[in-house]
Amino acid sequence: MAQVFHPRQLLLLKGIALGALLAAIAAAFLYRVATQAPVARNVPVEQPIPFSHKHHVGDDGLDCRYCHSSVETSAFAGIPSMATCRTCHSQLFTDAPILAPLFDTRSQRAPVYWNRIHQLPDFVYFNHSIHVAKGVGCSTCHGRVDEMPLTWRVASLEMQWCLGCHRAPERYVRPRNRVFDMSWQPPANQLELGRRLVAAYHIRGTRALTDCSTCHR
Amino acid sequence: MSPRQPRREFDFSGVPERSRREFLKLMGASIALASGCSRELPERIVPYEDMPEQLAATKSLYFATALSLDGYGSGVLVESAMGRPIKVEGNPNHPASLGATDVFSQAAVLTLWDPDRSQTVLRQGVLSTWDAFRAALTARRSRFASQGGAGLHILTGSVTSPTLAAQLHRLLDKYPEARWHQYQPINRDNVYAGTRLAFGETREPRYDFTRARTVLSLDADFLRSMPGHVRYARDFNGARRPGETPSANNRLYAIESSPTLTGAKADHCRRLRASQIDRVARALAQRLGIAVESPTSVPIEAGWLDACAFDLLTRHGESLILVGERQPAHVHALAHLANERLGNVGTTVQYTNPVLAEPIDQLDSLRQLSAAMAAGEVQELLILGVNPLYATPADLEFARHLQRVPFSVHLGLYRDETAMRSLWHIPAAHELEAWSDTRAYDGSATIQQPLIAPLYGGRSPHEVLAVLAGEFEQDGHAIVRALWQGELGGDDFEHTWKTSLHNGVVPDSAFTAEQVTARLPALPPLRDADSSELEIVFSPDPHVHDGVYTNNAWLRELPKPLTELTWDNAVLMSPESGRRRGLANEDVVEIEYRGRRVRAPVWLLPGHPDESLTLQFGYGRTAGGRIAPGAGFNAYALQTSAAPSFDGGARVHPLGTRYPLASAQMHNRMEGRDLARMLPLSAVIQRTAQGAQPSKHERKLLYPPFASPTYAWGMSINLDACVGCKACTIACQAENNIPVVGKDQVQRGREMHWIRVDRYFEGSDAHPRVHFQPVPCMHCERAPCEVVCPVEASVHDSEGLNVQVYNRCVGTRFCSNNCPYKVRRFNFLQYSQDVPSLNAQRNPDVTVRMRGVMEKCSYCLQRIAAAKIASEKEGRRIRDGEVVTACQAACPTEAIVFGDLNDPASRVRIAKTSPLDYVLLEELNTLPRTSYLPAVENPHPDLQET
Amino acid sequence: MTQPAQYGLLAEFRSAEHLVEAVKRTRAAGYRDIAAYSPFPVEGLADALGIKRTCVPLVTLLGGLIGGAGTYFMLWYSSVINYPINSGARPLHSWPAFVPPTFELAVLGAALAAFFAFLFASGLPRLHHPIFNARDFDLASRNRFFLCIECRDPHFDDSRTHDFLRSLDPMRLVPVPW
Amino acid sequence: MAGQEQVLGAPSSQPVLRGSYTYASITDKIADTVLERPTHWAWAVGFAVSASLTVLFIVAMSYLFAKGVGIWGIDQPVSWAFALTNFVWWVGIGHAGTFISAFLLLLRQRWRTSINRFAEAMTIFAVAMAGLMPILHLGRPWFFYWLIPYPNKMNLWPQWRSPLVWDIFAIGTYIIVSILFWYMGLIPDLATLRDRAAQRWKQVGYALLALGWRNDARHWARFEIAYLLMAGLATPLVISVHSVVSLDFAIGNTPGWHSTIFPPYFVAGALYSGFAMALTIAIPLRATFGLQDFITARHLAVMAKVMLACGLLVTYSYLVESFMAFYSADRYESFMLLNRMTGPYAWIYWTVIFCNVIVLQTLWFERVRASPWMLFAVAILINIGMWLERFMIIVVSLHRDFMPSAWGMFYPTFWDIAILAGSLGAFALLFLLFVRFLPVISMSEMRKLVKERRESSS
Repeated sequence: MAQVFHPRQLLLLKGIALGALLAAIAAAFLYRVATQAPVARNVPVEQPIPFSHKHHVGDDGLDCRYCHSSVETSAFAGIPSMATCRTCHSQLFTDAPILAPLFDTRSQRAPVYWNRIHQLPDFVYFNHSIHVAKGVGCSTCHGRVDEMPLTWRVASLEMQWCLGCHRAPERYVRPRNRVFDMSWQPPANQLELGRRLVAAYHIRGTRALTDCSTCHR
Repeated sequence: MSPRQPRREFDFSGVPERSRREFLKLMGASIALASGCSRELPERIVPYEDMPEQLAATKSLYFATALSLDGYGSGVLVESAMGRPIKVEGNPNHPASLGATDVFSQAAVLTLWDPDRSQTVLRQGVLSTWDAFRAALTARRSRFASQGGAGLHILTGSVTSPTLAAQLHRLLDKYPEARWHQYQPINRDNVYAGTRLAFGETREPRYDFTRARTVLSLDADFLRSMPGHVRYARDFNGARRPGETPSANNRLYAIESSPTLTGAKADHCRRLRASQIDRVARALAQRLGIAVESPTSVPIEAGWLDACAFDLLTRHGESLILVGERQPAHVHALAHLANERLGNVGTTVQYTNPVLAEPIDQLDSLRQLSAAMAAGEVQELLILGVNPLYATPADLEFARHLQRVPFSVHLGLYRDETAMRSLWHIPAAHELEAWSDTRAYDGSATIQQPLIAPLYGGRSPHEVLAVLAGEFEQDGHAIVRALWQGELGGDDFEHTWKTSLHNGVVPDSAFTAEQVTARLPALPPLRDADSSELEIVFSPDPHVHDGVYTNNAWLRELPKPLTELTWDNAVLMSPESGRRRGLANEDVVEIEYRGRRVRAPVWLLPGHPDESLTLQFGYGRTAGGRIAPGAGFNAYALQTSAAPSFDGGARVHPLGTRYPLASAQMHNRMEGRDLARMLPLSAVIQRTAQGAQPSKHERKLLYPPFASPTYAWGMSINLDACVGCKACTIACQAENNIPVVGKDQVQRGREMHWIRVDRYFEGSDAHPRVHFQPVPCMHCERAPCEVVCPVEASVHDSEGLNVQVYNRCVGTRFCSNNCPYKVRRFNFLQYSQDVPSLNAQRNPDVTVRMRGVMEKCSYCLQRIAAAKIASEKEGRRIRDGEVVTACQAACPTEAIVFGDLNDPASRVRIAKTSPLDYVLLEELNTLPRTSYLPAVENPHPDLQET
Repeated sequence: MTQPAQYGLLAEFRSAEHLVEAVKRTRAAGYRDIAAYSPFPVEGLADALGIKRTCVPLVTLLGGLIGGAGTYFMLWYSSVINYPINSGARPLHSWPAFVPPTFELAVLGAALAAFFAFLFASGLPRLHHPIFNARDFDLASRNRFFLCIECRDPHFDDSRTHDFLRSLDPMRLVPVPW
Repeated sequence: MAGQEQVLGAPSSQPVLRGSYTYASITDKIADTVLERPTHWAWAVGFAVSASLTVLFIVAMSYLFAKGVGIWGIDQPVSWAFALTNFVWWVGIGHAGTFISAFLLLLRQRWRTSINRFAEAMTIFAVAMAGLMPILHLGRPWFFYWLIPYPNKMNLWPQWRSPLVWDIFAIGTYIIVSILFWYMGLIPDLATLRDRAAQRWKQVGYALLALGWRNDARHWARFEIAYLLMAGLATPLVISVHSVVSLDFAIGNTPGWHSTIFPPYFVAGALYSGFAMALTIAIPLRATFGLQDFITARHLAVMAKVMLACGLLVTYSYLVESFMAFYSADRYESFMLLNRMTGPYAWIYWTVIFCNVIVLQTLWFERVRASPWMLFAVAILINIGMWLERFMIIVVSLHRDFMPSAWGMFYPTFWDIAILAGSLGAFALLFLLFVRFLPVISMSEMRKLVKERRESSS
């Protein structure tokens, strides 16, 4: 009898097998990309008004709460009203074209649509006020906003990321009076400090903090 | 957070139409996300133009106002989330509520957001504008002036609103020839007539059940349907706490012509045809020493009457006889006289000025109107907030006569039957959208404040009347405020006004008791005692009432008390009467009465008097929204002005066809299982004396328990207090974004209610014992549902809650199979619709579930979480009573108690220490956190119920 | 590539017994690089060829052990260490519940091991082999029995081996070209 | 021998291989059914029918994914019905194949040789159908992989205490092992087909699948050991699989589910229905392809006997179940049983008893065992009976459990039926393709059988 396959055909076959393998890997990768958060991480997000936290916080030294006024009282930190912006910008850079939308909102009642950067799924119930009250600093999750000309997202906001802190809060908490301090860096003895703070702030144990009902309702 | 953010960012009040639409779109999109828990889409954040002060907190705010039914107001606190009214709670300051609500108040928010509401002015069914209408009306005002308003007729429902009454009176002064007619399908005619018979003047009887030890109800459903019933239910059960003070327990005798919750809760209940109750009343009056000649034959055994009379007499000053609105005036009068003889006047019953501003005989008023229309005397007819083309006795032929009215105006929430046939239709503002005022059963006035600008530019009757009176510039706020300025006057009016708004009650506005002296009325001759003719009894539908709520999906799907029917009405008759005619449930019959015929499906209801039919109003609509028309049958089509409440001489002809009905409970017997317990009072006293038995929970467990170190949430449900009104069910639906599934799904047994109220019949079909049992999730400590869940979607948290994680659920439904209580609900299809206005009603703190996931009672987890966060920010524990579940809040009788079992002083802990406390299916050893207290019957020793 | 022109000599027999006999004699004659082909497993043929015991059973055992132990560890680690969750108040380490998955994956591990060990031990897959060049070799999967002496055998000498195989009186004797 | 072929009376006395075959003739006969024989009309008809049913299956599944499981009749309290019934039924059918090929191999049963190949094929296709059902019945089927452990962003694992997770492992293992076992046995035959294929494309196809098998004595040595090991693994596996399936119910607390006898009860039931299906397939198969010489009356008779044994075990389980229900004095248990016998679904209970107990008794008679078509009828009835038994266990237990207020009924919809019929169609389609493209009988083993018979005869 004769050989069914010529060696060259064998080579082809091997090539095909390899291709199939690569295709599978590529598919898996694509799936992962497809299921990523809507806003990419560490990429500055364009906004209708190129608002710079670096300028307002870093240079002018505004306190977070001046604009995000409800961060200590409610689940949502609060997006400043246009009026808040105009407290300064009725005087400053009033004729700067980039600020035009700011005044259109009043004259033409055309609201500004900010592009959302930190976005959680609908079934996740995050509450700013309690985190602030328990000594979780802004920069812990939002990064050095005071160094961002255009704001971007530093945290993955995935469940495993949340769990990282909920399983070991002592590694992240800071004294309440430093919560809004952008420049705060965990000290060398963070763990030991953290444990003291966890006790002092009555932060619940890992079991309670990792209950499904803590974040999902 | 995402579905909530855009709402939080959006200033609702005073935004132009366009942007509110955008807002709704936005929210539509975000809810769509909520239901599709897969990949998130990018979102936008829309900031406020100017931050409203209160809303800056982005927390829910509560506003006190009132919602009215048949004119009678009940105080409520409405939760407003970012300017959207989303939930109604009772107002603790309000005498008619004391913090509780009935099903109608709970459903009000759905009516508010109902996308089917009328949204534009219509002229002959064609789109028009408010200005056009105003112009048209103004054009006719010259004629009013010249002719003193002759030909101008105004038809309203029962009016308790001082402002509206004042406006109408001003108008009548201005145009003396104009006429104001009042007709509410469910009205107080017989009650007022009764007081006129007894006292010579119109009075409003007001009852005090806290002091009543013996109560006799003659066809009066004071637990469920008469004005003030929420308060009455509370008081009645307040005086009935065997666990606490057994000796002070009360005893309820009920005689009813159509099964009601009052009869179901009665210690002794007799079911008679409506016409027979007169006879019983006389026999009883005679036993009470009132000089009426005793009827020859009485349809109740003498022993029963003797026992009842004995209890009434021995409880001198602590007894109470009350008569239902259905019964004729002289029966009321007899009861008033009896109460006086029994020394109850001033203690258990008081008589005040009528709550209705104009306590006329409404049926007569309607007769006059239709006569005037027939005679062509009516030039202009303003119909304010009622639907006479549907909801009036058939023999008055309102629809036909309306054609002779050249200028007819209808103000209503829906494009209903009347709207389609009137010249003009004006969309009405919902009670939560407009300024107005109303009085409660005891006369207390509440100023109704709007929570939101009218969604569809609706108008309140005040505004329409203002136009009619030529007071153009007046808006609702100005009109109402002006009146109260006059009423309250005083230099500190501003303060009184503010407190009235804040508290939801105008200070000292309740009516004071009037002195009365009753006299024996002239009694009409009795009807033939044993006439075997078939009677029909008209009554409002338990949930859609006289038709005002027919388009309210929550109320339509809420299983009706006793029948457990949803979505339709049916002719109720006793199983015996059905058997005689070879009728079974769902058989269609033709009812013939006074030459009119109506076709309707039959439902055989145990405890219904024989040879009597109950016809409930509110169905058989032909217009008024998307879900209102086409269901059930129209009982008004048989109602006549001669006998609007009940009458004999009906006939039923089986048609041999069937009409499927959707009952939420397929099986009505307990099959000897120890589920809803009921004990005689004697047993209760004995058990309480013995004190706590060795706890049932001390038993061998295979595995060590998981501790609940911080809080241990638990619930106790008092079956004795539960009257089966289902306010809990609908409150839960409003709070937890529970979808409506529709009739076909209910027929398949797929209703979604998280807390259902089981209803069991025990004993004979003629005289059944009725048991009610609210069944939410038991939150078992050994939860069978959790072990079988393959993906940890059903798990326990550290506070002992059995939590359902919707976003983790893949929908194997094993948990439901393994739940012995069958309290789990599954989204077999995509039930939660994505309708912008309905999305606006959704509770932002509760995930909207998508198809394919399991859901169930969460003990209002969102409320627990809110309280926890609040308390932790203040560095304290949650106080007892700080977390109130939706069902608990709504319950009129405080049957549901919820709290922390780790707190030895908590009410729930105390309730559970009662020796009567028990759990469902204890033998399964699931250790439920929800437990029950048994119902208690307090029978007269001489009477052995069958 | 420089290959010798020939892979070996192939003798064809009618019966299994004949083949076994032939193999024995060939071995006796000192040939070692030989292969026998039969349409079904022939008893005694393996011994005649002196095929050593195979590693397949051992690998299977290991596969089973790894499958089982690995699974049990995963179950224990995930539910006790990584994310302890109270499910129906069962102990975090609910060993009775861990038995079924452990057993199943032990079997799976063993089965996979057995299959791939078999392929590996028999040098499969190998789609191209010189023996297929031999005339009528397809009958090896039908009704004929073959014995092949490969050229690389030190004792192999074209003519002598040829004569030797003849002496076994095969039905046919053919060269196996490369 | 020629005379013996006429005798039908005593199938047990017949050989497992009739006629006088040589290595060559037996190889050719079997191989030709795949390579040469023209399409049989019966095959064509069957193919048309099963293909159209498969289309229905695909339509039903697409609609299901689009709308949700609500298109079925399931409700509260009966939230499991057809899908799970099909699942248990199909898994059960699978068991016979593995039992024949693995368990009987260990027992060195020569009669297994000619039926193990198609029985294994039946197993694989049946388990494939079964494997679909749990995924189809999910509320959110696109998340079925959450039942499988894998590293994920949520740091979550399956909930190992749930029998459904055990199922995933059991069924997954079962289908993989079955395929390996089947494929391994096929390799030598694939080589035969490679060597005998006339058309190039067939030759290429078989060559690829044969992996270059050379019938080398070394191959055979490894092969025999590995094959035996596989058999040794598959045997306990097959027992475990239906035991785990039974735990899906036994772990639950529903009266009628919560029972310790379930594992053996289910395994017996599985073999019972499995052998029934094997007969349902074997009898038309041998007729259509003229394989009476290989699948002889002896085979049928032996299978019938096994079926009888399993059936008696199942009957015994019924008895024990009923006895325990009353002996336990458990209100819910005894009610459950009474409800089965007298409730709204009583007709199902009595049909089950008729098919699985009454009809079974006919197998005591040699005449029935000897007549293929009577066997066929019995087998069909038992298939139906076993499906209904699973339906009874699942639905009739669920529809009335603890809380009378929550009692309900189950009414199937068109889509319930469509999924069942569709899965039958898909199964048949796969099987028909199998008989067309792969040898339904192991040629290498038959050659061995020829040799053994030679030795025994000489």
